[in-house]
Amino acid sequence: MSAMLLNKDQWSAFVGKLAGEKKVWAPVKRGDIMRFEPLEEGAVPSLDFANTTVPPKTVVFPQTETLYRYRIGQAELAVPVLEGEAVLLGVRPCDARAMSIVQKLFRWDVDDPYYLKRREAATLVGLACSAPGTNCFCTSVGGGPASTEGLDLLMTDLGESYLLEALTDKGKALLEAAQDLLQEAPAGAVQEKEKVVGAAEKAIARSVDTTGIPQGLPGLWEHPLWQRTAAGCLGCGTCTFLCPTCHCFDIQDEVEGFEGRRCRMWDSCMFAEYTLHASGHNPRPTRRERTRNRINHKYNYFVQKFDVIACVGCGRCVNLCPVNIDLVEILRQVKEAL
Amino acid sequence: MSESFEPNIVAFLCNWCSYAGADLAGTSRVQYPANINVIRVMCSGRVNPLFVMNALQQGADGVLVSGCHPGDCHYMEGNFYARRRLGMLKDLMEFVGIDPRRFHMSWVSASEGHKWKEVVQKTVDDAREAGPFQGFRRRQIDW
Amino acid sequence: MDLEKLRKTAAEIVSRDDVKYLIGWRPGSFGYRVSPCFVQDAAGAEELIFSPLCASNLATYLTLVEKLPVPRGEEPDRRKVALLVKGCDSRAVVQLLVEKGIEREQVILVGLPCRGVVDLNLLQQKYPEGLEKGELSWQEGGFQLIRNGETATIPREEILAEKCRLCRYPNPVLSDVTIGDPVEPWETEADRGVEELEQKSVEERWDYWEEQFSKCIRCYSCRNACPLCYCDDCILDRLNPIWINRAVNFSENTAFHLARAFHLGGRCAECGECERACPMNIPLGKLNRKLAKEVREKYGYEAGVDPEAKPFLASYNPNDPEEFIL
Amino acid sequence: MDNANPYIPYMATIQETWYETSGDRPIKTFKVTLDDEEVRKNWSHRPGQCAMVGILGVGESMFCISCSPTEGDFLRFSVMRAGKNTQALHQLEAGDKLTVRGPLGNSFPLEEWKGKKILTIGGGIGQAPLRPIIEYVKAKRDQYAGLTVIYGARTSSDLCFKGELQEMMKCGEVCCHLTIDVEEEGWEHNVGFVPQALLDLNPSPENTIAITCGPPIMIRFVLQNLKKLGFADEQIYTTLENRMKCGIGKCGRCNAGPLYVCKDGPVFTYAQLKEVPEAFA
Repeated sequence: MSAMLLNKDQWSAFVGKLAGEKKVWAPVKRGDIMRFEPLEEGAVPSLDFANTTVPPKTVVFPQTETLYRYRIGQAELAVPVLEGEAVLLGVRPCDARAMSIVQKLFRWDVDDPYYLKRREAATLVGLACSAPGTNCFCTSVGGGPASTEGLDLLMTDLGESYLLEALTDKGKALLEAAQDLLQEAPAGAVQEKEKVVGAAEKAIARSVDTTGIPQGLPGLWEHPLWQRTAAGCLGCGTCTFLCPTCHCFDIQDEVEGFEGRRCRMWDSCMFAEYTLHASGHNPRPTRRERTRNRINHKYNYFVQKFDVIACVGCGRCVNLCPVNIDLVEILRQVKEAL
Repeated sequence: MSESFEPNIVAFLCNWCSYAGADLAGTSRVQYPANINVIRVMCSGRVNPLFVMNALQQGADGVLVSGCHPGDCHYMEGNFYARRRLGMLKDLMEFVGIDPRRFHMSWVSASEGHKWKEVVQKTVDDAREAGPFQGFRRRQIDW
Repeated sequence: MDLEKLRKTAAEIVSRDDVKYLIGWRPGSFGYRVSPCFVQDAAGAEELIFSPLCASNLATYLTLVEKLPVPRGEEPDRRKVALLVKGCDSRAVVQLLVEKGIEREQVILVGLPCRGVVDLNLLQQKYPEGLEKGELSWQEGGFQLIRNGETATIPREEILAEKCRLCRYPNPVLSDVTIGDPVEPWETEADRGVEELEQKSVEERWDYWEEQFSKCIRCYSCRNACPLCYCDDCILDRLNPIWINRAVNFSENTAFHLARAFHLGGRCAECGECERACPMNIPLGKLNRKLAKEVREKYGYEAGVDPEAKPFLASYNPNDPEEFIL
Repeated sequence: MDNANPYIPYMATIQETWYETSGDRPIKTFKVTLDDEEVRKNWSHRPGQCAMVGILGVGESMFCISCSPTEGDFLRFSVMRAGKNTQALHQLEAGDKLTVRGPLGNSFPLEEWKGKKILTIGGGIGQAPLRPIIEYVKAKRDQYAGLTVIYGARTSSDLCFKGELQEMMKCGEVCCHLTIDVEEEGWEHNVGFVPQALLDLNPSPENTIAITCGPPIMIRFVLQNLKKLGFADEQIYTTLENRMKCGIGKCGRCNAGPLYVCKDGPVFTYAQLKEVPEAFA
């Protein structure tokens, strides 16, 4: 029950089966962009995409999350009840890997109950990449088109059918639930998958050699490359908001009449206000420091703390930057400067 | 919309004309709808478009801004600026689909108690026709 | 496009002692991308390009530079900044001058008459972007794409950016040096995007914008990319009072977009940067163009054309229209 | 801290408030007790630790707990009025409610320091995190070899805990040196900057721990002077502050290089910080 085949004409039945039991999130196209949304009844998601514009982190780490509600002048705090189990359909391996990386931080020392509860309630059905995007470089940072880290079930498109491999008990349970739609995978299927994945791996055109970067970054603290890179930076939050491993948030109180809530929302280290002290002092006063912090956080600090690079090579920041600030290019310059 | 719907109107009145006009309406016992919540500002030029948006976000079904007649501004020209600014806001709000009946602007002088009544009546009637403004409410959404 | 002349002029400008740097475009790191480039010396000028891919408005960088306190005993750097400007970019600079956001002596404008830039999304749809760099140039009736040694001709209307279809100022309205001959302004089409919406009912418009604004992730790249969003103390960053909550939901997003559009009312240079920078492809230009249109038609005012003009919202005409007033 | 959900604060009541300093950025001290008896009994903090103090409907900010656990089962916070939250805090009086989340962060290793001489060097509001050390050492006087306090501010009216410090000087139990930046009428103590006062005092590094806190520029010069006096990196401690939101190492903003101030700190030795270029930015 670990490797099964799903014929493509059974796809909608398979989705219907999952949706019958749990809330299913799947990539949905809205105009030119793609993001994960709860599947409407009867809808069948298309799996024909390179990757979503907004990473699936939104499901386990919503952009705005109420921590608790209260009434002004009263002491009771009401903690919202988190939704039940969810299935994420069509998660790319890089995004799933990002979740397991971010989880290390949310587990560090003190558990973050909101993130972890949502994460535990989510079953990740991955979709191996057969046609990687232009700026994918997952193989350079420890991932791959069929990386299984963080996933419960991996699907691979074999043309006529999908190969479904259960990776965890949660994944096995999904397969069991949909048993009557599946067939035991023939021996050749796994080899066929290897072929698809191998071709995808070859198709990844961008790469960066990360050896020595985490150790070398502190030595480049005052290097002119930061000024050079930051000069063109607009200081917007696109790269960080849409990064699957970025996890910084802000906590604010919002009040309407006598009702209030304390909630957290995504924040970006590219904003000046992010580190601004109430006194007016800012430890990172310009875009140079902020750009340097972004790269250092992913490629140095996180490595020091959790022994893994906090970048999965999904290429979103490269694709979506309005002024072509290219992470791979920055890393190449870092490497050169070492 | 049900007949019983009573709109919630926020009115920004300038201190020198419209507020005095509303006052006059009161002292002359002119009856006007009680749906109006008056916020006194020193000049209609003080009204930031964000005030209007915030009122709508926090539960107003309609907003009224009222000041002195052109040329009569206590500060000489405040209402001229307000006219440009809020005229543009009205265009913008209409363009994104906020019913134009939800936002009105008027000139009411200190002696126009009766005009004040008409303005309020029109604002309230319009907002009532437009119905409760749920779409934009802060609390209705993901609170 | 005479690149030789552009580079030579740029090299001359940056060699001057009173010039800090020149901001221009250079080829990006892959595909059709173009990066802003800050030329410090004559050698750096060799990188400069000007092509239909140079859509970004470099005037943004004039006000984006953080003003750190000058250390005691040091003089502030008063050197000029040189800037390559297309027609729309120059309008942004003019508007900055109108608002006294910058001083005329601070900038040197190198004007580039422009025959219209392309919409990257449209280009990508037609010729998918790969890692290999593509070069685009103007030719009679359209564009020429050179990629992997292959040449393709693309008709102008297929990939021309929307802002350029509507452009009325293809030649810089203000410049110190102009490179190349002035371009004959083309017949502008009707602004279909705005007109279609205007013809819809109020409810339909609300539904349309609800879908658009719901996509917003509030990364504020529209604000940051805009050359005219340069307030030191933006209402979005202020914590006291908080006009627009940080929470991302339809209500706050709508309030944000209304405020953003309104703050550009009578100021927008119609360079389309907000829309181009938006990662969620929200048609922000429609909001700006609608307001620009109202301001033009009702008040006879156009932003960013006359450096001596008064700012629209900081001036008035006693005879301004007031049909909407009760 | 509530272990199941570290974001949930405890409710607390203000017992007493008083102003430490006046001026355009006054400092007000709040004496606070936790409402829940169970929580109050189980609460234990160590000198140097912080807490998130908030007002429902306004927001939370991180403050160091400026009292030593030896003083009783209450908490003290000294707050300078600077931003939105502190402005709202300054309007509160005895009887008003607060939310408190903590204790957060690490603390001064006072157990390790037993038998040593303690030297605190503070500037302005930077005295607040040093006060618990002073109180703790005072309470366990026999376990420590000595206590010296150097404290400075811009003017005499900017000095916090002035009454307490003068009291200490009077009864001679603590060697206390106060300094202000510029000469003032009626001021009978030192005049000059804190780093200079440190040099003038010329304390011996032998068996001594130096702890410093204050504005970044002061810390930088104090560190220089401590090195001049022969202090080893491990003998120098400081406590940092940055903008914080979660207080538990999740929200990301308080990092100085690889160190999260809220979780790895706020107490660091100079040995830890000297490799971190951002630490005193």
